[in-house]
Amino acid sequence: MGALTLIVVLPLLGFLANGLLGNRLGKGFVTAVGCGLPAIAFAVTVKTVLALHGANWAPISETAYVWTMVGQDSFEVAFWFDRLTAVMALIVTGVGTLIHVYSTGYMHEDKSYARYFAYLNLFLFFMLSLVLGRSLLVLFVGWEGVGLASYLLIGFWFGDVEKAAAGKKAFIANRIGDAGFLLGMFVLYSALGTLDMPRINAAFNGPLVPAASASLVGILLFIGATGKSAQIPLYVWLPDAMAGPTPVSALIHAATMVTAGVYLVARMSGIYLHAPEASSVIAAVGALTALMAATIAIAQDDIKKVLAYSTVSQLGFMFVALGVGAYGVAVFHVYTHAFFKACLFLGAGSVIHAMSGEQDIQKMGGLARKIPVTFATFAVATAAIAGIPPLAGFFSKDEILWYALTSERGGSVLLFAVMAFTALLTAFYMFRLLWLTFFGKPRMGQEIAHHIHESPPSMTVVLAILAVASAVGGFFSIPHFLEPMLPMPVSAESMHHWHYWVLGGSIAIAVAGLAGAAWFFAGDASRAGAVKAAFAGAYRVLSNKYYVDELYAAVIARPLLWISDRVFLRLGDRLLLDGTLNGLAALAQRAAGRLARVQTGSLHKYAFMVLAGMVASLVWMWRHG
Amino acid sequence: MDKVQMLQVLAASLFALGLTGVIIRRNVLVMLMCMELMLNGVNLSLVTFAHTMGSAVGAVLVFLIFVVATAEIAIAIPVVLLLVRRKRSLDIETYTDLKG
Amino acid sequence: MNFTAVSVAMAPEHLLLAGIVALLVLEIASARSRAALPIAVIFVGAAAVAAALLGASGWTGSPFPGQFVLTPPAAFAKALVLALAVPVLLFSREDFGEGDFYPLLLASLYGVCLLASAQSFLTLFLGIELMSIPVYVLVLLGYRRPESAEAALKYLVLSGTASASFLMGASLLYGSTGSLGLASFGGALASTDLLARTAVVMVVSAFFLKAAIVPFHGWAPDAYEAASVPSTAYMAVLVKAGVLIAAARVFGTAPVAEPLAGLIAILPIASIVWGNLTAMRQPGLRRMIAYSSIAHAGYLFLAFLGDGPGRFQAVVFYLATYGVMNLLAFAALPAHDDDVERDRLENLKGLFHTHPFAALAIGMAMLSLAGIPPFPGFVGKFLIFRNVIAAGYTGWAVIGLVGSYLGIYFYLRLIQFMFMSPAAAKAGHAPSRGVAMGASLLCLAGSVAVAVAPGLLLSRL
Amino acid sequence: MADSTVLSVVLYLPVAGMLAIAALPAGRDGAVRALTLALMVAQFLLSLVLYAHFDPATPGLQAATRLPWIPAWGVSYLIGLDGYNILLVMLTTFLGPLVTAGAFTAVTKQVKLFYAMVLLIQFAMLGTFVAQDLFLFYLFWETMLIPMFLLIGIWGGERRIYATIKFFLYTAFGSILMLAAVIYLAWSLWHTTGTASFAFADLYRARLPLETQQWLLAAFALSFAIKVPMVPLHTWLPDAHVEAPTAGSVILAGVLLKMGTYGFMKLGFPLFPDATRLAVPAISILAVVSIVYGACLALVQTDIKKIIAYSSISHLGYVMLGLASVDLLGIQGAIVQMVSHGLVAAGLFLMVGMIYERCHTRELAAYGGLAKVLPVYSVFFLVLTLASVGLPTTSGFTGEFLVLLGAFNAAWRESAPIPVWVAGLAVSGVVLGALYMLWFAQRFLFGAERVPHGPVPDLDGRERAILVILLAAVFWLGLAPDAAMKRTELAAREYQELVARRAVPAATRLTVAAPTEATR
Amino acid sequence: MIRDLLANLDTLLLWGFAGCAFVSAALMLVLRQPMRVAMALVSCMVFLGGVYGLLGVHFIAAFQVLIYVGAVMVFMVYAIMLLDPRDESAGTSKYSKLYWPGLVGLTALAEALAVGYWNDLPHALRGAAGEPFDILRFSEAFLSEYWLHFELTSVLLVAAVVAAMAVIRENRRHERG
Repeated sequence: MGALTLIVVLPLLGFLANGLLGNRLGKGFVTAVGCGLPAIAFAVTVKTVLALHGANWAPISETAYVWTMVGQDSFEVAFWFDRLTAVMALIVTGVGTLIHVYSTGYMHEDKSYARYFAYLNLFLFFMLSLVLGRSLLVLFVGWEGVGLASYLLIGFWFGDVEKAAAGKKAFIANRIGDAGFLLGMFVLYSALGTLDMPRINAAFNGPLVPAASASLVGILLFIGATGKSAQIPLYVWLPDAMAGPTPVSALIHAATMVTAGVYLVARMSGIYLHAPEASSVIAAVGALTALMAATIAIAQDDIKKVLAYSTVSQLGFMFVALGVGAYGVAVFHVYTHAFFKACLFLGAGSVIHAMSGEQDIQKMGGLARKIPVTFATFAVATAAIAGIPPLAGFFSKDEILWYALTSERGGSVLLFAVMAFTALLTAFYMFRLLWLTFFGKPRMGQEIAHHIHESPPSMTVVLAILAVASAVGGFFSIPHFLEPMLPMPVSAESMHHWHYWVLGGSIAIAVAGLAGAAWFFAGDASRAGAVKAAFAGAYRVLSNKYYVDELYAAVIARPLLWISDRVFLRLGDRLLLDGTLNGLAALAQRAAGRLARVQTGSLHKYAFMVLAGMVASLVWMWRHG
Repeated sequence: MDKVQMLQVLAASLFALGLTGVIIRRNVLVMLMCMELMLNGVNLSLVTFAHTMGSAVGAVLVFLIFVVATAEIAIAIPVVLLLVRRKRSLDIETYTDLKG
Repeated sequence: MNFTAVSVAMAPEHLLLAGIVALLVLEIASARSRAALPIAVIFVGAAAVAAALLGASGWTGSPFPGQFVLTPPAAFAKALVLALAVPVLLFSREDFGEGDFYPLLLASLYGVCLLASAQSFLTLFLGIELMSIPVYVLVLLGYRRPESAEAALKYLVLSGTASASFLMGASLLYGSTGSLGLASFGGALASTDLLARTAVVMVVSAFFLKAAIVPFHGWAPDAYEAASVPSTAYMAVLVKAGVLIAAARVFGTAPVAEPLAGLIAILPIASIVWGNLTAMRQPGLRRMIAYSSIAHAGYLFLAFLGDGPGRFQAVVFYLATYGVMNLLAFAALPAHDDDVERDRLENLKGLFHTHPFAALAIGMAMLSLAGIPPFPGFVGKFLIFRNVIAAGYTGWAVIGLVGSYLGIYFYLRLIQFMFMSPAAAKAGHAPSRGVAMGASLLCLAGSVAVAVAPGLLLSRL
Repeated sequence: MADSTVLSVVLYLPVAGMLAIAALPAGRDGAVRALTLALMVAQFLLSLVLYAHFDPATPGLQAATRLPWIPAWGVSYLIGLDGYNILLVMLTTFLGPLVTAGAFTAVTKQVKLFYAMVLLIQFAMLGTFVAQDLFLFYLFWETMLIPMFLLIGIWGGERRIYATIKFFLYTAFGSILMLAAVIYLAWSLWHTTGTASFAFADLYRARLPLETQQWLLAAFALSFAIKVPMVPLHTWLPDAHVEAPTAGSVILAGVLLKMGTYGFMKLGFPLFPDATRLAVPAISILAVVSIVYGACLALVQTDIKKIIAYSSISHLGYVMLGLASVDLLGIQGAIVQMVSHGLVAAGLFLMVGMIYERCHTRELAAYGGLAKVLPVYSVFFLVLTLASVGLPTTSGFTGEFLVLLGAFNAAWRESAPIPVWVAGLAVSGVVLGALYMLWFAQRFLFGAERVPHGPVPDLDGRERAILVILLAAVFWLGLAPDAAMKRTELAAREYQELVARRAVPAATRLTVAAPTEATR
Repeated sequence: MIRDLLANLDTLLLWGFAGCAFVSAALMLVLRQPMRVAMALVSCMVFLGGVYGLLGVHFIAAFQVLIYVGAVMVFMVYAIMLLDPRDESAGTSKYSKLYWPGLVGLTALAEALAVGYWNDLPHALRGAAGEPFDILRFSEAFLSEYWLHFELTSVLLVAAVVAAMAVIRENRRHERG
């Protein structure tokens, strides 16, 4: 078994071991397997990256086995390791391992400890298939698989109807995206006869133009990405997905799975390079999503919801980068985002842990002193996401803003303006979160306040590591690293002199956001209350998330059910089809009754029938044959 | 209308009259006699043809019909007897217990 | 006249005659004897074996030229009919331990055998009458219910009408062709003059009447219902067989052309539809089988549309499959003190719980009659519709098949009653008894044989 | 033992079993169960030999037995394995023991008859698959109805009589017209080529005018489409499923429904290629309508079994789409989808049966939160649900994916036999499938605990064993379908070639006009 | 004149007998009393016998009168005398509800049958009386060529006797209860 296969399979073994035997062998075993195997996978990944480096970054390919051969068409389970894979695989295994470790503390009390780790390992398995897969098919397997793991983990505490429903919602939203993805794959396959990604990219960049329209394929694949990466219109599942255990939110719904869409587009950049229309759509959707989610995040009070909308918003940033052709930058943001968002979520987990499960930030406050490690790490991560230099988020976000303005592949002032405004909002709501949680007067009840305590080392150590990564991660320039395979878009010549203005602007935005939040929420947050009261209508719209869920229910879900029930079931099946059948049966019965009444028992009648039959036959026979 | 034609028409008429009698007469015994009438029509037809062709086979059949008709009547009469025992009626319309 | 030839050719008939004589002697010698059944079975069995041997030996001959001819297919048809009579005799034990049942049945069988060999209208007429006259009495024999006599009378009168019609046709044919040989009928089929056509109609009407084709079917449900179970079985299977064999003899191998083809398609199809629909609402098994047999007569007559050479084969084969399964149903029907209650469908509810073997046997019989594979009824139906389609009457075949579809329901209904309902509270059927059981096993064996190796029988007809 | 002998043994073991059961004295229910299970297991093991010996590289029949049967009509007794039926035969023998074991506790009345019927239907189903002679095929095809009629009618639910008669009459109607077509077809073969034969291989050689092909295809298609069932001929299925006992549902969903699609693949389409090519757009549209309509209806059901029943309609729509695509991928996908649906739907029905045995209701609203109370049950159920949804690594994915891929290939071709929008719409089934199955699973497994007649025990060893075996097959086909698909590939190619060929006699097209009018 | 008449006397008589037979037959449908109907049938048969005689088939005429009228009608008359007194249905209509349909049917059937002879009676047959045959030829044929039927009729008669006996036995059983 090759190294690549090993990376993928290791977590699977963990899933099988914990899933089948976990309950019998005890927590020690579960922990060892659950954390150990991802750690080994991480180690193997590092080793592979080193090997890749040694081989002068020539991609490694490895075929595990042939899934099926149909005629000449071979569908192989094959893995591929290049620079992009290296980045993603390191994030997945690295952050993944950390979150596993964190979970040993967070989930310590849970009855379904083994099940939890089994699911988490399952997720890693699928995520690694997604990242390492060489063909779209394997990628799709991972793609669907992470959706499954996400479904299982969101609904982990399934006793609660809402949590189970959230899992279902996530799965179905993902499925809608997957349908688009499938369509994209089918079109590609029909046109090119292969699902092998390197070959597809090569085909689109080759001399012969493929039969399929790159824009069509691009948009279809992007539909898939909107599902997984929570973009308009399919983003609605992600905030609800926070119903799962917090480490799950950190790993799946912030650091790794939701970035799969970004990865997909970056991976298929060969197509998007030839699909300007699709790219424009991506940029527009990304910008809109980023803005919309950021505005919603301002008005949320649930700590995880805020982070969730911030995730959606950040994903929007990444898609803007993809839309303007800065694929490396998008991956860069994935990379930095993985650190700080994981850190934020885990920090939030630590807060919730401390607050005995309370998630409403309006009922927190003044926690900074009580849980200092959590506070420190949370603060670093918040600064990173807000784009305070020289933290990681600053670098990636700055580059996104730059290319949004200048890229010759769709950069524009409008795009830049929207993104800059969104960045401002980001800084604002993140600092709002920080302020309401850690500063000001404690607003929780006595009982809870009494119980507040710092988390165990297994959690705080992880937080610290992630905080450090969030702080210094930005110095490793991913775009530069990826440039040999994902070249940067050309910046418009005329814009070059704006470079430092943009740089300064983004710093100013971050600081302005910080200051604004500090001003509004200082003390008893009375200023914020006043604004809230002044714009009550707008606030209601925002806190209700623009009523999008309600809109979907009214426009899609209810009509679908209505048609299925009234038209298909009642009218179609029962009335038309069964009605016709039962009607025919009744007709036959009635005819039988009529015919039976002919048989009156009267010999006269029988004889007359004979006579009539004879006469009719004779007359019939006069016809000339 | 020549002789043979006339006799054939008569034969057909007797046949039809017989069948009609079965249909319209209610008395069982009359019905039985009407059956005989039908056979008489057949006989006439056969004899006429046998006569015109000078072949004996038609006459042989007529002879067989005599025998068979007698046999049928011989069975029919006791059956009617059985019937009348029960219902005390020769009216066939009263014998409609079997139907449906 | 070659007496050897006569005694060989007519061996089955003579064995039957010997049986009749033996039974009469027995009756004179001792008023009540249990030996009647074995004697009847032995003679009928011997006749069947003789016929089968004659057929197997390939003996062909016409001891009475132009009147009586024996060919291997005819011999096999006789063997088949006689073999079918054996179970009837066996399960008649419940109803007729002694008495006139056996000589009458043998006499009637004599007529059926005669029909298979008839070569002239004279022989055919005598065969039909010989077959029918004892049956009028069989209908009321035992006189278990007052309606029997009514049924017998209806049968007698309408049957007499059929005879008259048949003779009228024969007479007109005689006038048209100067012959009373059956071959003249084949010629008349192709003739366009009205006399011949009229003759054909009268003959065909007679067969329709005897076989109970709509609208000539009035007598059948009443007669079948009122007769005792063995008599009904005999009528439904053997009398029908006799009539159809006679019709097949009359039609010979001559092709059927318009307008007769239309008549032979429309009325049988009407019978199929009428019989199948009306059977749905019947409360008793015998009456239901009566309507079913009206439908089956329809299938049988459709076979006459097929090309001539295959006609006799198709008819006889269908009769074999139809007969054996019909007899199975009657043989398996458990005995009961009250003849009317015996076959009321209400009383058959839950029969599987009390008489599992009987229920299974009747169920199989019903499915076979419905033409559901793998039961032999299907093969028979297949053969008939194959011939009809091969003759080019695809449209009629399709209509006929759809008509046959209508019949499935009432067969299923009986199965539903027997298997899917709780046992009727006061059914009161007696436990299945040895001889009747033997009869059903015989039928079962026969039907398995026909289903597994239909080719064996087909190749001999 | 030669393979042909093994095949005969596999085919006739159930008959022997029936006779043996009949010979057992009454009241020995335990012995009946054990005997049936032993026979079924033996049958499956023997069929494994056939599977192992099956040579994927040999075209045509393997392990064939040919005997003259009714020489006068050209009917022969011809059975054998080929790429078309090998997987379905395996599916049938595989499900046999599971059905048998699954009914151990569920069926307590008339046990002898029950297992006799299970064996009979096993025989008939296997016979239908291995028959290579149209007459024989029809014989087995119809024979299937009888045991199923009794299974539903005797051991079914409240409205069992209505359901079973509807089932029988519905399917019998198609069969009647098919019978006419069978006869006509064989006659035409004899008429045009002088060959009196019902063997499939010979019938493929019949050269029929286009109009005749269309009529015959219509008759065959009606019969097969009812069996599949394709919308709008499907209303018998929900009733039959709901009222059938578990074993009946499992057999119905597991194998019986495949008869229709198998019929299309083996007979309907290849026999009448010219008509088929004309009909492909219509067939594909109907297939997609089935997918969507079935899924929508599954969405609004309140009876657990009905949900699965309608999901079957939807899933078999994929099979039809794959067959209509006449694309190698699509055909292979259709075959896999048949097997996959056989496994998954069978599993789901088994599980519904298990819960019904415990709680005595199939009303979805009565249940909730089973995952807490019956964790093992829930895990199995969830996995089967996901397999039904077509999640990758399960067999459902292999089938659906390949079918859709094939459909797109067909839609993308120059002549475009399948409209692109149809192929596109088919993908919506993926979403709808997830919608109803997850909605179902959520209401059933999650949320507040509601267990009618609870508390009830979780799955016992027997039930777990059944499900583990089933799931092993599901994952095997999802993860490594190649070995199985190798065996069907030549058949899929043959199907493709048969449907692609021109069978209209060019010269005789006008002269040999078959009589199709009602009278002549 | 008289010679002409005498020459055509055969024909006239034939027509006369035929007409009388027809009238007698028609009367059968009209007369109420079964005994009178029987008498009408007898007269019809006798007239037909006359026709046969005129056609030269004397022995059939004789059989007709002797056997047919003798045997059959004796049966009938016996039955009428036995049963008629027991009939309590007297007073009801003598016709069934199908009176008019029956009459329509009568005309239809008679015409439908007659259509057959009207045009297509082979010309060789029309009025061309062939060699009349006598009892000798008939007996010869009957006892040689049709010997089979002789046997068959005897079987038939045996069967009929057994059958009749059986019915009578049922009658007796019925009487006993």
